[in-house]
Formats: sequence, structure tokens, C-alpha cells
Amino acid sequence: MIEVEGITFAYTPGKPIFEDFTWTAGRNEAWVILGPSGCGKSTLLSLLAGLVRPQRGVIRVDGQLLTRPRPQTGLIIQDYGLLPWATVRENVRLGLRIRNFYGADGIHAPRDYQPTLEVEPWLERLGLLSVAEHFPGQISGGQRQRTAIARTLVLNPDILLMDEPFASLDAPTRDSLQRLVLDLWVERGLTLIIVTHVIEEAALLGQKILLLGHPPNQTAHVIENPDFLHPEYRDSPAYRDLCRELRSRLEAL
Amino acid sequence: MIEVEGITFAYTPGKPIFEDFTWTAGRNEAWVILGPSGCGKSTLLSLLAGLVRPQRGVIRVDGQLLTRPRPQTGLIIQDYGLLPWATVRENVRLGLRIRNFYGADGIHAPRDYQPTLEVEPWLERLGLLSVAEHFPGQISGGQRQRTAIARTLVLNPDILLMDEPFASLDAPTRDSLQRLVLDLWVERGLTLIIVTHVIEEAALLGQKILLLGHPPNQTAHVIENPDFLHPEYRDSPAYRDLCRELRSRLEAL
Amino acid sequence: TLATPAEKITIRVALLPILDGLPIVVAQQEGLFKKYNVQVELIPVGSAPERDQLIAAGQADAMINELTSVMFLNKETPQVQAVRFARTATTDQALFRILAAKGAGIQGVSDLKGIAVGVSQATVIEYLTQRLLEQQGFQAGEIQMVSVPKIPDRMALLASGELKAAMLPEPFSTLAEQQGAIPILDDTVAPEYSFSLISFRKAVIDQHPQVVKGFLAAVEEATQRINADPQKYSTLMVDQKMVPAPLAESFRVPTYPLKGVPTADQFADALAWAQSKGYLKVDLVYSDCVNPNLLP
Amino acid sequence: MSRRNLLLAGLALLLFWQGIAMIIRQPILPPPSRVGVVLWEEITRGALGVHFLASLWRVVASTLLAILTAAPAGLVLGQSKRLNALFSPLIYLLYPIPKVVFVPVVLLFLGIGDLSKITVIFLILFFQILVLVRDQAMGLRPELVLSVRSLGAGRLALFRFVYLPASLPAVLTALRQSIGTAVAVLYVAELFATQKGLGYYIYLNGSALFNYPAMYAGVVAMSLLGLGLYFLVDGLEKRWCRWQIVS
Amino acid sequence: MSRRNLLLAGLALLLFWQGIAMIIRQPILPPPSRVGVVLWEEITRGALGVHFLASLWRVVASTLLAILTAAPAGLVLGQSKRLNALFSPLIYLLYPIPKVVFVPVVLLFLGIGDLSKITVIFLILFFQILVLVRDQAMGLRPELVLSVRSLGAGRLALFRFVYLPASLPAVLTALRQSIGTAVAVLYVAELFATQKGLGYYIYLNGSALFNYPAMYAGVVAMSLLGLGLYFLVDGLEKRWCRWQIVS
Ligand SMILES: Nc1ncnc2c1ncn2[C@@H]1O[C@H](COP(=O)(O)OP(=O)(O)OP(=O)(O)O)[C@@H](O)[C@H]1O
Ligand SMILES: Nc1ncnc2c1ncn2[C@@H]1O[C@H](COP(=O)(O)OP(=O)(O)OP(=O)(O)O)[C@@H](O)[C@H]1O
Ligand SMILES: [Mg+2]
Ligand SMILES: [Mg+2]
Repeated sequence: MIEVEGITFAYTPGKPIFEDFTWTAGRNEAWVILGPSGCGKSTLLSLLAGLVRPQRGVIRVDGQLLTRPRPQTGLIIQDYGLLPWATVRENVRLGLRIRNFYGADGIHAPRDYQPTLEVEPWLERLGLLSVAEHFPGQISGGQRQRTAIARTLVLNPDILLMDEPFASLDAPTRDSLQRLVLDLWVERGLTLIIVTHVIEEAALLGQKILLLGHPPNQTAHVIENPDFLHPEYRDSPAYRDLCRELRSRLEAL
Repeated sequence: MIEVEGITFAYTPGKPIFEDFTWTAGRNEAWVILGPSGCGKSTLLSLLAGLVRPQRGVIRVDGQLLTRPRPQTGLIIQDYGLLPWATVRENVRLGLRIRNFYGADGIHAPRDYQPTLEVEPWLERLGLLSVAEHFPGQISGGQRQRTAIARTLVLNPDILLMDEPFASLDAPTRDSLQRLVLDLWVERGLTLIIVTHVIEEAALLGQKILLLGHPPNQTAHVIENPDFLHPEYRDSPAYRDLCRELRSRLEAL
Repeated sequence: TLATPAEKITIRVALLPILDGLPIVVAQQEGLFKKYNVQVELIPVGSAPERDQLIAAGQADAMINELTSVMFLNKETPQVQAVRFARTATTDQALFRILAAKGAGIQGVSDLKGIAVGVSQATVIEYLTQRLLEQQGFQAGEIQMVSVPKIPDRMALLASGELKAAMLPEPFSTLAEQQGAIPILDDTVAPEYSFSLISFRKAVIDQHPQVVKGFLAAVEEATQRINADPQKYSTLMVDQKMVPAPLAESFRVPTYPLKGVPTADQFADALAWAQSKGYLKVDLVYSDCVNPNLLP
Repeated sequence: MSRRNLLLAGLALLLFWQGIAMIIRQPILPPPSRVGVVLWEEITRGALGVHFLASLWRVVASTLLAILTAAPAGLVLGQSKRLNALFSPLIYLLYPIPKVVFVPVVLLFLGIGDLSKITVIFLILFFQILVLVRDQAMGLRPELVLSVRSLGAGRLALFRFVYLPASLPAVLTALRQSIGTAVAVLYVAELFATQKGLGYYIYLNGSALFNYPAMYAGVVAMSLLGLGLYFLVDGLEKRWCRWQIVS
Repeated sequence: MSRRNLLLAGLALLLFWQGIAMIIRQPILPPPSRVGVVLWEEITRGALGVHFLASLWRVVASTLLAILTAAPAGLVLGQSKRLNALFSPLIYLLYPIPKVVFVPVVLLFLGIGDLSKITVIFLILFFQILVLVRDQAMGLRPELVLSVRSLGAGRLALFRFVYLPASLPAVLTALRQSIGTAVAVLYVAELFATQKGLGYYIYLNGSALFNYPAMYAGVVAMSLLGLGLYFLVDGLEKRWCRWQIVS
């Protein structure tokens, strides 16, 4: 359960991105955030991840005030943030090494955390085994993106914040990763918040869709999409209608 | 006219990305390159831009051997390569300043180049005026991508190489930029080579589609798409068929 | 005799802020150099290495140094020649003194046996330490020395007791004594070993002997003036920063030696010492290093 | 660097100094209060101001000279693997030599004036800056270079538009280091053929006159000289490296 | 650094040296051939080897000490704007003070053994490394820090997993600079209460005995000492900064 209560946030004084903005995401919901470029999507994820603090208002996760990154929240940022001096495998291991470094203290790692450095299954699942020893400077854009995804997934998060996680992936890979994320969502009861630009993707991944507009964002426009998991949804008129609606609302902004 | 003749290229010895690869793109054609992540699309663009040299074989542009970047070729790389110490406006001006620096010597700038630093129209056209004084570290992903596009377009290239240029843009912006690029293509007789992952985009932008597979790439698989500019193409069965074909060919790789 | 130099040259003297230079400064200030028709420029230097660098680079023509230094400079070809004493120890006026640290338990000379004395290696200080201790009946193995070339370092080490004993030149030995160190032995017991010299580059002597003569005549007169009324020059001595500040009030202007150069015996002894130490592997000729012919 | 912090740092230093002085109780480390009195006297009645100005000029001249030669050289070496491979053995052979031993040679060629002092400081700074700027330029992200080359930049334009601005922070770091080193080196360079300069002043008072309070007044003046120049560099950084501060 | 280039550099230096020596024709700059002969004699028959080892130990000890203290301190300051604001005035006040004037004070506390010599070199290196590493750590891309914080890293883990490896190249640069400086500083640090070390050797032969060929033999030995250490650092770089070399 994520509660955003009346937050105001601005990078430069006087031009707030969010102004008295309130929004709630329930536990185990799958959200998609959609909006024009520069509207504040990445900013919202940073706020939810606890990386930046709102100037006013509060954010609560599971009832607790968010003041610093929670160990169980996974975030994939837009430009990946891979360590240039570490290989793909080391990058994927990074989160685990940080947890091992602190031990299961409940602040930096969940209380029930079992130390491990096992990442091979994830490398395999994301097709990274062949470049596991490469440095970020030596792999393709899609490989970087998958490294960033793997790095977050190994940590077994209960909230997953993803900033355009599939933007650089080819269609089949993208499909399979979308399926992977949805599977995890179902299996593990994740709360999923995905930023995307692709309307079709929004319709396929979002149980609920949060629409942001040009800053300052003052109200949360939410569109429900209850059937999104239905096996034939992709070919249904409901899907096409939703896509059309999203497109027209975006164009209207 | 771009001629790729029997090139072999490998980053690490023994694992070539291209092997005896031959392919030709005619003047004023619009190409899309499609292929799985890590197949060598970005590499091919670097080769065409003259930034890396093949170990074997040659690349000719307009009959001339390509040994160094041509001033009339515009390239937008996957992670933008914006100068972190320059504002958006300065970044967009960069190419012009380089040309002014050398003067119209035919090597670094076209012979008929007229010195200028005028970039405002492009900033406006790409919606960057409001962030023109920001540094790359202070703008959103989509704004960065648009800065990279603007930086290349101000140079008025005759060959435009774009590596997933619209990946981080919201749907309406993406549509309008796609239209912009196609307009330029028609008006100025550009040769257009666009890498994309989105099958629908490939079908809408590609007069011809080059399909790359897992390395080593030995033959160029080309799919023709002659009707792509037709106004109602997006709703035609031909479009849907092409998308389906592309999807299945990608999945078969 | 008034010298009349053939050509006009300016003698550049590299001058350390030490007492030995007072006659030269007086000669300059009181117009004696002009009187003897020589032009002199005083170039201040901070320490002996800088002085020697200026000489080596030909940027200075004359200096105040020691016999060992002259010998080392002339080891291959004669470069400099000593032309006059600058200062000498006498039976009642010390130039150098061995002091013991407060609380080191050294009361007299005999306690120095086996104690490492802080010296500046390969200089008159080491030579003198050796000769003085030998003269007091020390055997070879009983004389120990440790190299601390800079005077402030030596003083600090002595004050802290890190060094149990050190050889210091005047007026620094007086200063150390003021700060609690105990004087043990000084060169009044054997003044023949202890002197400093005015030296010229040999090239200058060869080309302009008359100028050098004029220079020395002026120094001679200055020396006489100082010796006649030392206290008249005490303010000059302090102004010229030749004595440590804490001694500015109390220190007396010393008596300066009249014209003279080291004897062949003095030279031979210093040479023998340098050779015995391995500092010099060649033989040197007295007349190459000391030139007595320019004195007034 | 706020005024408050500067004051705090100054106070802390004075306290520390006082503490040490009280522990060792020796003339070689007088307490700050005595030094303060002497400092004031030497400024108002003595010639400390003249010494300060002489040193300032030498430090500024040699630092500028060193930056203006070593930074471009470092950029060129950092840019070209070939040149670097060729020159780095030379650098590595020359850097560790104490430049002080070359003083006589410098004197031979340049005489005893200010030029030779500036040259000595310059020689010491040159290699330090060179190595720093070179290493920084070598660490540049290759995609930046590629993207700018694709805009038509050759070696020269890359130098001007990428390597130069990318190395500005390193150059400023080099400048900071150089100021520290240059001021400290005064102590060596101002020992010959001059009666002006803080190096000379400190040496004279410390090593010849044993006037320790005056010597420490000189040390304080040196420290202030460095501090003033640091303020200047921080000002330059605020101007030139706005992107690093903002983002 | 290939052997060929090293040879080339050595040869070029020798030629240059010979040229200068032939121009000035003065004992203060003997030609390389003479120095070579003396060098060989001093190594085989004299004690140059002992001096070399004594200096090597001092340089290595003080450099290690300086790196191990200054690099972490620099990292911490580079990481925390607050701490940096607090401490930089202190650094800027202390850096420009010539550490040589503290020799007597150091001697008081640490005696005349190796420790005081190592401390003097250490004091000189400390600030140089501190400023470099701090500036480098400050320049880190903020998105890297954010992304790693989102993986659960607090201050300590950020330090360990981001700032430390990100600063390794800077630390290596600092190491290179330090070697150069440390070797050069031997000339000052080995002047008191020792009869071993290249600094002592050069001073004795150059400033007391005027045995210039032997002095230059010492200078050459110093240069070689530095060179050897540089090889070590380049080796470390190949190991630790593989990513900078590969990509
Ligand atoms: N500098 C490099 N060194 C070694 N291997 C590299 C380097 N750059 C890329 N590669 C490898 O070459 C292959 C092709 O890379 P390229 O960037 O061209 O892929 P791509 O088709 O653009 O993929 P994507 O769609 O993910 O961007 C990848 O497998 C990658 O790991
Ligand atoms: N560090 C910063 N300083 C100042 N302004 C910033 C900073 N970061 C972002 N902005 C501005 O804040 C706004 C929101 O940025 P944000 O990155 O959240 O957009 P976004 O919705 O993620 O856009 P995109 O889809 O293009 O990634 C943008 O207009 C951007 O210019
Ligand atoms: Mg974003
Ligand atoms: Mg790519």
C-alpha cells in the first residue's frame, strides 16, 4: 500500500512538478504511469523510491513514513545507473553484495534476508550469460537494460518501480519480459508501478493507469483496466477502445 | 547511395558481429533496421557513420570509400552522448560550432556550409525551449532524446542514421517526430536509416526493412514495404500483415 | 698602495647572513670599495648550498667559505682560491663549540666518549670536531658523529635531547647555551684548526688580479675600523641580520683577523683529514687552493 | 566555503597550535598569541607586506606558466594513446628527480633574477599537473567522443569541445594542488639572490636569526597567501563548472 | 609502456643531457658518460645500493601511509557536502605551508629515526592526495549514486561500492603524483641524522663534496627508483581498472 498525501515537489523553486498531489496504490496492484515527456514520471518514481523527499506532504508505504529507500522496493531507473567498472555479473550481484555487507538489519536489507550471491538463474533468464563478463561499456543498449532489470529482480522486491524498462528491447524479448514481470506479480503478490510511453504496453500491463499531465500535476487521473490479464485481451475491442482513449487523452494534454 | 561490401567486424577476435556482410541502400531510401537485442544494429550504424572501421571489406558512400565520419552524415546514438557540461542549447549548437571552427573545408563541414549558430527554430520544433538553459543532468529522458535529435537535425544532413530515436518519447510526441522525419525525408531527399525495436514503427517508417539476426550476420534479409507512406496505410491489412510477418520472423530467430 | 684596476668589473659576493661577512658589509657601506676603485655587489643567499650553486653557475665571484669546501671544489681543476682569512678562532675567542644537551649527563669532555655528536658532514664542523676530540686524547673509536647538516635541525635536536651533543658555530652556540645546553669544548684550545676564508673564483683572480687586490685592501681597512671600535658596528651587525634575534641585545661584535691566509701546514692537515675520510681521493697543491699574493 | 566555516577552521587550528605549544614549551614553537603580535608588528611596521607581494607574484606567475603548458600537454597525451606511450617513460624518468638539483643549471641559463626562481617553481609544478590532467583526459567516456566525432569533429575540435571542457575540473584540481605546492616550494626557490619573499623571510628568521615568532608570522602569511588563491580557484570553479554544481 | 619506448626516452634524455653538458662545459653538469662510469663504480664498489634501498623503504612507507589515510579522507569529503564545507578551509590553510619548517617540531616528537623522515614525506603527500581524491569523488555522476542507493545502499555501502571503485583511477593518479613528489622530497627528508638514502647521498656529494658526477649518479638512481615504482602502479592499474582499458 502506497499513499501519496498532498505532496509538493519542485526541482527549481517556483516551478513545481507536483503540487498538493494525492494518489494511492493498493497492495498487489499493477499500475502503469503514462504522460508526456517531462511531465514528472521519473520524478514520481524517485519520490516513491525514497530517493528524493517532497517539499511538502508525505508518502507512506505500508503505513510507514518513507524517509529513505526501503530495502524491499526495487527501482529500475531510466538510464540504468550501471557501475561502469563492474562486469554485468558484478552489476547484477551489486544489490546482494550490499545486503550481505549490512546483514539482515531491516534497514538496508529485509529482516528475513538470507545471504547469497547466486545470480546465474537471473542472468540466464534475461539472456545475459554470454555477456556476463563484459563491462557496461561493451554491451548493447538492450543488454544494459536487461542488466538493470536483473539487478533489481535478484533482490526479490515486494514493490517494483520500473522506468521504461522495456524501451530498448526487441519485440519478442519485450513480450517475454512483460510476461515475466506479470508472472512475478501474480506469484509473489508484488506491487507493480511501471512508467511507459507505449500506449499498447500501458493497456497490456496496467490494471490501473495513472495519467500525468504537464506540470504542475495537481490531481491523479486514474483509468481502470480490470480485464488486462485476460488471455484474449489483446484482440478484444475493450483493448482497442482503451488504447484509443489513452491516445486521445494524451493528445488532448 | 551506401554500399557495404563484404565487411567483417568483430569487437573481440573470433566472435564477429558481421562476417562477409554485403548490403546496399539507395539514395533517398528510407530504411529501418530491426533485429534482436545485441545483434549488431548499433554496430552497423557506427560502421556506416565511419566511427569504426571494418576489419575486412569496405563501405562506400556515394562511391567514396568511408574512412572517417562524413560531415553530411547525421548520427543519433543510442545513449545520446550529450556533453554534460553544456546546456541543452549549447549541446544543440555543438555541431554548428564544430563546423564554424573548421570552416567549410569539405572534410569537417560541407563545402557549401554557411556559418551560423541559429538553433531556436529547432529547439522550438522539438519542444525544448523551456529547458534550453538546463544541463543534461537536469532534464528528463525524453528531453535528452529530443536534444540529441535536434543536435543532428540542425546540421542538415543528407544521410540520417538514428539509433532508436523515439524510444523514450510519449506517443503523441513520437508520432509528431516520426512525421517530422518523414517530411524531411520527402522534402530534402534524405537517406534515412532508423534502428527500432517497435515492429509497428518499423512498418510505418520503413520503405525497406533490414532484418538482422544473431551474430554473426552473413546475409542481409530485406523486406520491401513500398506502400508505407500511403495515408491510410496504418489501417490497411497490408500493414497488419507486415507487422505479423515481422513479428514471426523475429520470433523465429 | 692604491690598486688601479685595468678594467671595470663588478665583483659579485654571495653573502650569507653570518658574522664573518661584517667587514665586507662595512667596506661597502663606508665606501671603502669605492675608495679602492672596485665595484662590489652583495648577493644575499640563504644557505651554503645556495651560495655554492651561485658560484658554480658563475653568478657570483666571491664568497666566504671554508678550507675543506675550497679543496672539494678544486678536486679536479682549480676553481676557487682562498685569498684571505674571514674569521679565525683565537685563544680567547671561539668560533665553534661542542655543547651537550641538558640532562644528558655530560659534564666534561671525557663524557663525550662514544657519544654521537651532531655535525654537518664533510665540512669544517666535522673536521674540527675530530681534531678537537683527538687533541683531547680521544681514540678513533671513541669519536662518534651523526650528520645533521642544518643548524636549526641540530639546535632543535639538541634542545629536545634527541642529540646528546652537537657542534655549533658562534653565535648559535651562545644561543643554544642560553636555551639550556651545556658548553663542553670549544676551539680556543686549538685555534689553529678553526677559521673561515674569503674565496674567489680562480677565473676572476686570473683575469682581474688588481681588482681582487683592491677588494682585499678595502676589507683590510674595514677590518681595522671594526677592530678599533667594535661597538660602533653592533647596530649594523643586528640590522644585517647576522646574529639571532634573541642575542641582538647582548652579543658583542667580535675581533676580526688582519690580513693573512692559511699556512701550508694548516692546509696539509685539512687535506690529510679529507683524504683519511675518503672525501678526497686526489692530492691537492697548496698554491692551487690558497693564493697569498693578493693581500695588500 | 562559508565565512563561518573558515572562522571555525582558523579557530580550531589556533587551539591545536596552542595545545602543542603548551605541551612542548620550546622556543621553536611559540604560542599563536605571540606570533599574532609579531605578525601585526611585521605587517604594520616591518616589511612583511613587501615579502608577501614578492611571493604572490612568483607563485602566480609560475602557476600560470605551469598550467598553461602542462594542461594542454596533458590533454594531448590523454587523447592520444600513441603519444602517451611515447612520452610517459620520459615523464616517469623526469618526475621523481628533485628539481632543486637543477638550480645551478637554471642559474647558468637564466641568471639570478626572478625568472630563475619562477622557473624552479614551474619545473616542480609542471609534472604534477601533467600527470593529473593526462590521467583525467584518458578516463573520458568513449561514447562522448564517438558522438562528437559523428558531428564532424576532428582531433582539434575534439580537443576544443570535448577534452578541454571535460578536463576543466581536473585543471582546477591541478590548480589547487599547484597553489599548495608552489607556495610551499617558495621556501626553496627564494633562498638565493633575493631579500624579498616569504620563503626568504621564513628561512632567515627561522634558520639564521632564530626569531621563531617572526618565522611563524611568515608561515601564517604563507598560509593566508595560499588561502586567498584558493578562494580565487573556487570562484573560477563556480563560473566554469556550473554543471557540476547544479546537477 | 613498451620497452622500446622506454629505451627511446632514455636515449633522448641522454642525448639532451649530453647536448646541454657540451654547451655549458662546467663541472656542475658532467656529461652522461662520466656519470655512467661513476654510477657503475658506486653501485659495484660503493654503497649506492644501500642508499637506494634505504630511500625505497622510506618512499614506499610514506606513500602507503599517505594513500591509506588521505584517500579515504578525500572520499569522505567528496561524498559529503557538509563535511567538505567544514574541512576545506582547514585544508586550504594547511596545504600551502611548507612542511619543511615543521621538521624541528617533528623531530621533537618522533626523534631522529626513520619515523620522522617518513612523517615529513607523509605530511607533504597527504594534502596533495586529499585534494585530488576529494575533487574526483565530488565529480561522480549523481545518477550512479541514486541507482545504488535504490538498491539499499547507505553511506557505508555507497562508500564501499561506488565512491571507492569510482575513485580508484584518481587514487592511482594520486599514487603516481605521490611517487614523483616523495622521491623528490627525499632530498629534504634525508638531510637529518642519517647516513643512508639517496637524498643524503646527493646532498653530500653535491653540496658538501662538490663531487658532481657522483651527485648525478644519485640523481639517476632516484629517477630509476621512481621509474620502478611507476611500473608497479601501471601494473596495478591494469589489474584494478580493467574497465577503463578495455572500453
Ligand atoms: N565495445 C564492445 N566490446 C565488446 N563487445 C561489444 C562492444 N560493444 C558491443 N558489443 C557486443 O556486440 C554485440 C552487438 O552490439 P550492438 O550494440 O551493435 O547491439 P544492438 O543490435 O544495437 O543491440 P540493442 O538493440 O540491444 O541496442 C552485442 O552482443 C554486444 O555485447
Ligand atoms: N535535476 C533537475 N533539475 C531541474 N529540473 C529537472 C531535474 N530533473 C528533471 N527536471 C525537470 O523536471 C521535469 C520532470 O522530469 P522527469 O524526468 O520526471 O520527466 P519524465 O516524466 O520522466 O519525462 P520522460 O518521459 O521524458 O522521461 C522535466 O521538465 C525536467 O526538465
Ligand atoms: Mg523519465
Ligand atoms: Mg543498440
